[in-house]
Formats: sequence, structure tokens, C-alpha cells
Amino acid sequence: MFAVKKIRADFPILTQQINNQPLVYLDSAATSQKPQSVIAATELFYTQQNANVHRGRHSLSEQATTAYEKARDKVAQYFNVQSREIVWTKGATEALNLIACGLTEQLDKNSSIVITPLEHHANIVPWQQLALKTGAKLHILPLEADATFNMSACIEFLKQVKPTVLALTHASNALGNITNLSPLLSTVKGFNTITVVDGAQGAMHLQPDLNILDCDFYVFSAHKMLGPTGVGGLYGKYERLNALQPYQTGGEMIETVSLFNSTFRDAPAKFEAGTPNIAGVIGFSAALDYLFALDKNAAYDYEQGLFNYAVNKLNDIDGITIYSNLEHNIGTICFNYKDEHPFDIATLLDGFGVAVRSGHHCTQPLMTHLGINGSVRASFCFYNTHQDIDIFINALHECIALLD
Amino acid sequence: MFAVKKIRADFPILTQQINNQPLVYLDSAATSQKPQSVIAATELFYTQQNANVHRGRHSLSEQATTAYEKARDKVAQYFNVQSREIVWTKGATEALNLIACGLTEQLDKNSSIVITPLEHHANIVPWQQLALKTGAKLHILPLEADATFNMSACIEFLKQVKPTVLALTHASNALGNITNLSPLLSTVKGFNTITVVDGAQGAMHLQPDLNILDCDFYVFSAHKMLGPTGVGGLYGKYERLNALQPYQTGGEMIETVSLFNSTFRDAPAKFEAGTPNIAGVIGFSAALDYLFALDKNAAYDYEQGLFNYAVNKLNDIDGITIYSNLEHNIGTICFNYKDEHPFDIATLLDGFGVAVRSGHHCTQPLMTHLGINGSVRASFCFYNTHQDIDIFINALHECIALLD
Amino acid sequence: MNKTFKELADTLNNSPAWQQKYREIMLLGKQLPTMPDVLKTPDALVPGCESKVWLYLEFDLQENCLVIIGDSDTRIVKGLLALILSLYNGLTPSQVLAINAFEEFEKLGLISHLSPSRGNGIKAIVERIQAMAEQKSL
Amino acid sequence: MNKTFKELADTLNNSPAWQQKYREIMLLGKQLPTMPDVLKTPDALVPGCESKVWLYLEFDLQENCLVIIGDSDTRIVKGLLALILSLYNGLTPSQVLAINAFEEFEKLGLISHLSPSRGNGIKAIVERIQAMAEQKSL
Ligand SMILES: Cc1ncc(COP(=O)(O)O)c(C=O)c1O
Ligand SMILES: Cc1ncc(COP(=O)(O)O)c(C=O)c1O
Repeated sequence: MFAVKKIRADFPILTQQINNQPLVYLDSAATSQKPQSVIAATELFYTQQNANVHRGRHSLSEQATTAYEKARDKVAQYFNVQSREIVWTKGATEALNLIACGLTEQLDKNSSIVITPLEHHANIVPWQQLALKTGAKLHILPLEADATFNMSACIEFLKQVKPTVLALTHASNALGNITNLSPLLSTVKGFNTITVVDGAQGAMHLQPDLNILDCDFYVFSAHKMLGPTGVGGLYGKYERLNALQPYQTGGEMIETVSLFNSTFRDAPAKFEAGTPNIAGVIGFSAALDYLFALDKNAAYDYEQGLFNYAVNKLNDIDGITIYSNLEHNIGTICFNYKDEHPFDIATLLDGFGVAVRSGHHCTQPLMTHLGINGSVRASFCFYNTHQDIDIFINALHECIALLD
Repeated sequence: MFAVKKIRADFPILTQQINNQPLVYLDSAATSQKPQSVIAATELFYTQQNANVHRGRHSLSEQATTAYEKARDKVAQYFNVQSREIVWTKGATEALNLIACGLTEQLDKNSSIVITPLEHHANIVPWQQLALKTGAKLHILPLEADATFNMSACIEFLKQVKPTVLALTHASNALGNITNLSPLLSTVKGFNTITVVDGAQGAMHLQPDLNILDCDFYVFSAHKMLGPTGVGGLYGKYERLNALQPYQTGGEMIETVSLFNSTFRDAPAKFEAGTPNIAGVIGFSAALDYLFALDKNAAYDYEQGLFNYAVNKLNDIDGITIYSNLEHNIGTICFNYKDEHPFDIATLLDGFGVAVRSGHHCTQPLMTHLGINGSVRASFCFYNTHQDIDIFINALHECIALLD
Repeated sequence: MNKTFKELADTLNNSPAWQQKYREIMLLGKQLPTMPDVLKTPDALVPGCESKVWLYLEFDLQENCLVIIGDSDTRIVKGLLALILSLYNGLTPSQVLAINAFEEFEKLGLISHLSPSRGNGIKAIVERIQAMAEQKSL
Repeated sequence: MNKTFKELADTLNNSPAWQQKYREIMLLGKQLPTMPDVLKTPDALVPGCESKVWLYLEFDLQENCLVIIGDSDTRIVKGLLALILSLYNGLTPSQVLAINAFEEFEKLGLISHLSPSRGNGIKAIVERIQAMAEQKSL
């Protein structure tokens, strides 16, 4: 049994009232809520430790630096990789930009970049820009009409293209679909392909062992993993990582600077110019502690239970179309009701205290692929309850009554 | 009279003990301490409002977005500019990188970039990179041996070079020297020069009216203005700002995305890809409220008083060399004792609870210019007291006794 | 202020339950004449909204008043558009500038729709109308 | 563990005031033989330290032990280097690997000098020594 009541007590926001009704937060794919320990760690930092890191020879600075670097060790532990393979950024978007920009000199007009129609804009536009800059060709993995993988067709495609870069999501933020990464990654193993996995959605729900997964890069956002906003990062296999050109330049990433010339440090330092989000990283450290203490298997099973419960209830409603893959899903349902606009549904659901997301979910190409303009998305986390889903479904019935 | 006792009560960290002695924090140039209201605003956000911004049609998201955009309005008000001219970044370093990268297409081998030997690495290396990429020529404003401006020589230099870009600091982080910007900015007025001011140190102490200052860009870091880490931004005159190429790409900065092509929004949105540091921005909003409520003139005079008091006491010590300009200074003293290593002095001062910075302060070219390897830096803020300085000076005497 | 808007506002204020209020808003939207397709140009599309929102603004020189035509693919935004149109349509520039849409929406308990969220078109619409009025009153 | 280190540690631990401790450390530094300039190559410079720190590591095949020579332009780091040298110098790779410098520094109340701050060379030095020992013990 998963003790959700105890878990919920750790998340102060969950007792909020929206429109005089209890908050039912079904938008964790956009950002997760934060446990008290994360909030307290941030507060503690500012009230007792605040100082800049990696400079200064005073105690506050040493303490802050130690706490900051310990967080890096924890991320490395979480993903089962080395600390020096972790770079801090402000989020998954910056991490993907850092990788794409850093590859500029490694690509040319004979290169090819393969992405999928499932990707978040953050895992599309940086590659388009890289293709523009280098002349590389952008290819799209041919998915089924419902955006699932025909694995043998995809493998065939990869064998033909032999991509220089393969960038794909661990789980779709719009649909919740989990990508079966292993066969795709092993297909390109022999082609010296640089493999990039967008873990913004997968990092918390699926906690990959990156040593086993064996991709070259994996990006994540702390704010989707119970952590603060403004923090994220990337894992990069050290050789691949250090081979990237520096991204931002400035203090702390340099080795020497003269007025006309500079030399840079090795990774990870060379990618961390300027004062980082110190409080954010230290808050994220507390989030990782929370995740370490959690029974992840139980949480995963519980989330799957919530997902199935909601899917069944939705399927009982006439006129609902679900776009998500129901077999392999992190707990996110993407749906529409007849041809009602998702905006109207989300707005009315909010009246009942139910927070869902509507729109294209930063996945316009996926919406086009599915032949829709947008959808409603309800995304679950282990702090949600079956009662949340009951309230959501009841509210949805009332919305439908208002619309019909 | 400036009520420093009352002010200090607002900054919880100032009661910390270091090595069993009261903390004397003289490293505000590295990062300022945070008032309780900033810490509380962050906490409140996570316990009551946390949601992603600019997406989702639910109340939490609308509230978070409103608070987030209100912070932008406040920054605009602080600098007397328009809200749409403010872009959020993770700090001054990112802001300078954003500007330098965004200018790539506007520069070529006939272009010239002028910086000064005073600059922080963050205002040097991005310009070196831009020069490398575009073939533009980097020039250095010819300062005096003590790093002060011979204004007529500088004006002459600018008239000859007619720079495409002029980037210079509002105040030096290593020396505290305040740049007399107006004559320099008005000299290049006729040359269509793009003027960039690094306000990392100036933004809080000098609160410039950017409408009057009339530079094209001005960058700042929240963490040096009583705000959280991981937030900063830039002001850009709207036409100039919107003419920059987009920097990072991904969600929220796009207008439309198809698999092979994307279009971008107008500024500021086009420079804000991905989930921003929402809690950080909202915390910064509280910091701005604090600065609005402060009697800035009294605070400035008080800081100047601290500075002069400390300078006099230091000058009484045999063997101390001060490198800072004592006339125009934000309250930062850069000094050495004989040829003792700054590292040793800072380490020993820490034993007495006194936090100063030692080293090159991310200004290696300035150190070279001054003919030193590094220095000790004591930087003041309005929450420091004359007693802090007494403790600092006493501790310094004891350090000297240990070293001599 | 436009008479129709007053009436609409009264109807809304007499709908105590929020469900009723939204029902009224959606009804308003239904009554809004559909915008001719020729007017639905890319220029008329308010950028960056989650829903599609078109706004056609014209200045009637003879009458010295604004002509506003709008449409949306969502029911609620269309209803809110109808409200805004009734608030502004046919007013002179200086009359337009005298109106504080934020206050009006606040009174109706609909202020959240004027939030600065980029996905939300209503604020952009009000700003476009205000900008046009400012320009014409120079 | 090296005998000399024990003695040094005792001296430090008998210095109750931190001022006295640092005085002892700086004295240790003074006693450290200066490093020959030919050994102060760019390779020997530990990168990214606030102070200049040189470290020359050699493996004496005949004796199966590490030879460590170091220098720094600061007094305190030089003293800490002397401590480290006395801790590791002349040990076999497996002896080196058996030593936990963190624990030793912790006992001496000097752990802050092993913080991961990039400006601080001591941690990098310990790591270089450990890495060399690991390589040689394969
Ligand atoms: C799959 C995926 N990739 C990338 C991102 C971008 O993350 P962030 O906005 O935190 O940078 C997101 C979040 O929206 C996402 O869900
Ligand atoms: C003058 C100056 N410019 C730029 C920076 C870089 O600021 P940040 O590290 O917050 O990005 C600093 C801070 O160290 C500074 O003092």
C-alpha cells in the first residue's frame, strides 16, 4: 500500500482552495509541486548559508560550495553516473540548447539529425537551428498515426540514415507515452551517433539508470522533479561532454583571460559561467533526498493505478477521445471532448478547482501529426488521489452539461 | 540618520556566527544578503501559488503568471523603462551572452567592439567570442595605470574607432570604481554604436534612470540586489532588443513550430525559452519592493560613510596598498598588504568571522593592468555597520601579526 | 459607457453561481455575428493565444469612432469578446481611453481573464483597442 | 601512516587556538624545500586554484613508492601541502589508497580546506595523488 495521505502532508500547497473548492492539481507534467523539505532547504540556505560559490575563502562560501557540489553528487547517484558528468543549467530547455550549440563544430552538411514527431519544442527548435547553422539535414522518425512507434520501421529508418545525432524524448509531455529507448539506442550504437534523451518527463517517473541506458546525453528539469524552478541540467558521457564547445562564457568557466584571448576549463566547469542558481540547486538536493527516501516502485505502481482508474472513468463518457498510449504511460492523459475547445473545458474545470492544461503543450508538430489543434491534458503524480480523479470526472460531467 | 539596526533586523543571516564569532559579511559584491521578505515571498509562492507560467488556463497558473509579470513591471519601474524592454535571464552573465550572441548577424569583419580593462570576465569573454565568430576587431579603451579614465583620451579613442559596440561596466566589481558613463555614451551617440552597460554592480547601489542614461542595453543580477540566485535580466531599448537574434530556443519563445521550421515571438518573449525561474523572479519582486521602500539616498550616503571610514582605517596601517578609486566608488575596497598573498589574508580573516574575497575577482586583465596577481576585496552594503569595519580592521591587525 | 454593456453586466451580476455566469458568457458568444472569413487575415490573428482570436479594428473617420469586429474558436473567449465589443464598439477614441476594462472585468468577477498569461488573448485585445484609440486621439 | 605526519598532527592538535594552528601550518610551509623551477611546468600547475599550486608526482619504480614535490605561492596552502606530503610521501600505492585524507584533515579541524570550492587547490592535490596511486596499483 502506498501511503498517499502521509505523502500529501509533505506538500503544503495541496491544501489550497481554488474558487472555494479544494485544489485538484492535475498539471504535474507542467511543473510538480514541492515538498516542505525543499521549501525549508531554500529558506535555510538564505537565512544561514547564503554566499557565492567557488570563490572566496570564507566559511559561508565554503559551506555553500560544499552543499552545491553535494547536490551534483546526488544527481549523479540518482542517475548512476559520475559527478563530473553532470552540468547545471536553468532547466531542460537550456540543457538541450547547450548540447545543440556545443555540437556546432562537430556537424556539417553531410551530417544528419533525427528527431521524432513526439518532441517538445525544446527538443525540436534547437535542432532546427543547428541544422540551419551547419547545413545538417533534419529527419523525422516515421511514427504511426497515433504517434506510437512501429519499432521495425524505425530501426530500418535509423539504419538507413545512420544519424549523426539522434534526439528523442524519454516520455512525451503531451501524451505521457514512454519511449522504448533501448532498441533505438542500440540500433545506432555502431554509427558513432550522438544520442540525446530528453528526460524532462522521464527523470522523476522513470528514474533511468543512465549507465545501463547508455545514451550520450540526458537532460532534466528540477522543477518537474519536486525541485525548485530555475534549475535543471544534463548528464553527458564525459568524453562526449567535454568535446562540446563551451556555451555561455564569463566568470568561473575560464582558466585564464587576457584582454584578447581566453582558455577554458574542463567540463563541467566550462559550461557553468556566472553565478549559478545556488539556492535552487540546494533546494533540488532536498528534492533528491525526498525521492531517495520514497519507495519508487510503490509510487510508480500507484501512479499507474491512478492513470488506469482515470482512463476507465473517461472512457465511460460518451464523446471523449483519448490520444495517449494506454500501455506505456507515465500517467498523463491527453484527450478531447467532441469538438469542444480544450480552452473552454480547462477554463470550466478550473471553476471546480481542477487544474488541467489545455492547448498544444509545446508540441505543435505532434498535434499536427494527430490531426488536432490541441487537447486537454490531465497529468498525475504520486501525491494525487483517487478522490482527485473522482472530483475531476464529476467536474467534467458538469462542464459537458454546461457546453452541450 | 540611517537606521541600520532596523535594517539589519530584516536580514536573518546577519546574526550568524562564524568560527564562534559574529559574521562580518564584507562580500556583498559577490552576492548580497536577502531580507526576510524575499525569503518569505519564495516560501509563499511554493506553498500557495506554485504553477508554471504563461500556459494552462487554471487559477494557480494565472496567479503565478500575474505575479511573475508584475515583477517585470517593477524592474521596468525601477529603471524607468517599459516592461516589454525587460528580459529575464538567470543572471548578468547570461544577459551579456544573450546580447553578444544576438548581435552576431549585425557584425562583420569591419565592425569593432570596444571594452575596458576594468571589465568582469562576463563582459570580456562573450565579446572575444563574438569577435572570433564575426571577424570584428576588439579594442581596449586606454585607461590610466591605476585603471581610472583619462576622459579626453578615451573620448579621442572612441572618436577614432567609432565602435560598432561599446561595452563597459557601470561600476567595477574588483575596485568599486564608478564609471562616468555619460561623456562616453554621448561621444558615440552619432556613430550608431550599440552601447551595453554591465550593471551587475551598479544596479542596486546606483539605481540608474535608464531613460536618462540612454544606453541601449543594461544588464543586472538579482542576487546582487537583495534578490534570489538564478535570476537576472537585461534592459534593451525596444528596437535594439527586438533586433537581436533569438538566443535559446524551445517552448514559449515560439510563435509556430512545424517539424522543419519555426517562427518566433517578439521581445521579450522570444528571449525567454522554457520554464523560467518563477520563484526566483517572484522573490526578486519582493527585493524590489524592499528597495522601493528604502531611502536610497540615505542608504547611498551611509554606504559612502562606511567606505570612507574603512579607507581611513586601512590607510593607517603600514604596508597596505589600496587600488580602488576613492572619489567615485560604490563602496568596495581592493587592497593588498605588502606582498602577502590575498589568499592567506582572507583565510586568516575568516578565522575572525570576517568574510572578504581574495583573488582576481573574475577580472584577470584588470589585475594584469594593475600589475598584481590578485587582491583582497572588502565590499560594503547598507546593512554593514561601522562596528563591522572595526572588527575587520582589528582582525586585519591580528592577521598581520600572524604573518609578519 | 455603452448601454448594452451595462445590460450585459447586469445579467452577469445577477448570475450568482459561476457556472451560470459562464453559461451567460457563452450565450453572448453565440449571439456574436460570425466574422467574415475575408477579415480573418493573419494580421487580424492575435498572436500567441491558446485559442484562435481574430480582431479587426477600423476607425470610422466620419463618425470619429472605433469599429471592432472579433471572433474566436472558443466559446468563452468569444463571449468575452462580445463583452469587450459592447464595451468599446462605436466609441470615440477619447471615450475608449476613459474606460478601464480591468476595473469593469474586476467588477464582473472575470479579472483572471485579463491576466498577463501569454496564452490568453483578452488582454492583448484590450491593449490593441487602447493602442488604436491612443493613436487616433493624438 | 607516515611517522612525521603523526608528529605534525600532534603539534597542530596541541594548538588549541586556531591562530596558533595556522601559525604552525605556515611554519610547516616555510620548512618545505622550495621546488626547483624546472619542475614548475604548466603541467605541474594545479589548474583553477586561487593561489598558484604546483605538484610534481613521480613513481619510484625501484622502491614502489610515490615521490611528491609541491609548492605554492601562499603560505597557508604551502603549509597544508607540507602536511599532505608528510601524509603521502614515500608510501606505496596501496598504502596511499588506504589513507583517507578527508578524515585526517577533519581530525585536525582543517576540513574546510578540502571543500570542493574550485578556487581551492588542496582537494585537487589529494585527488591527483589518489589517481596516481590507483593507476599504479592496477
Ligand atoms: C518533454 C519535455 N521536454 C522539455 C521541456 C522543457 O523543460 P523546461 O521548460 O523546464 O526547460 C519540457 C517541459 O515543459 C518537457 O515536458
Ligand atoms: C561587474 C560584474 N559583471 C558581471 C557579473 C556576473 O554576474 P553573475 O555571476 O551574477 O552572472 C558580476 C558578478 O560577479 C559582476 O560583478
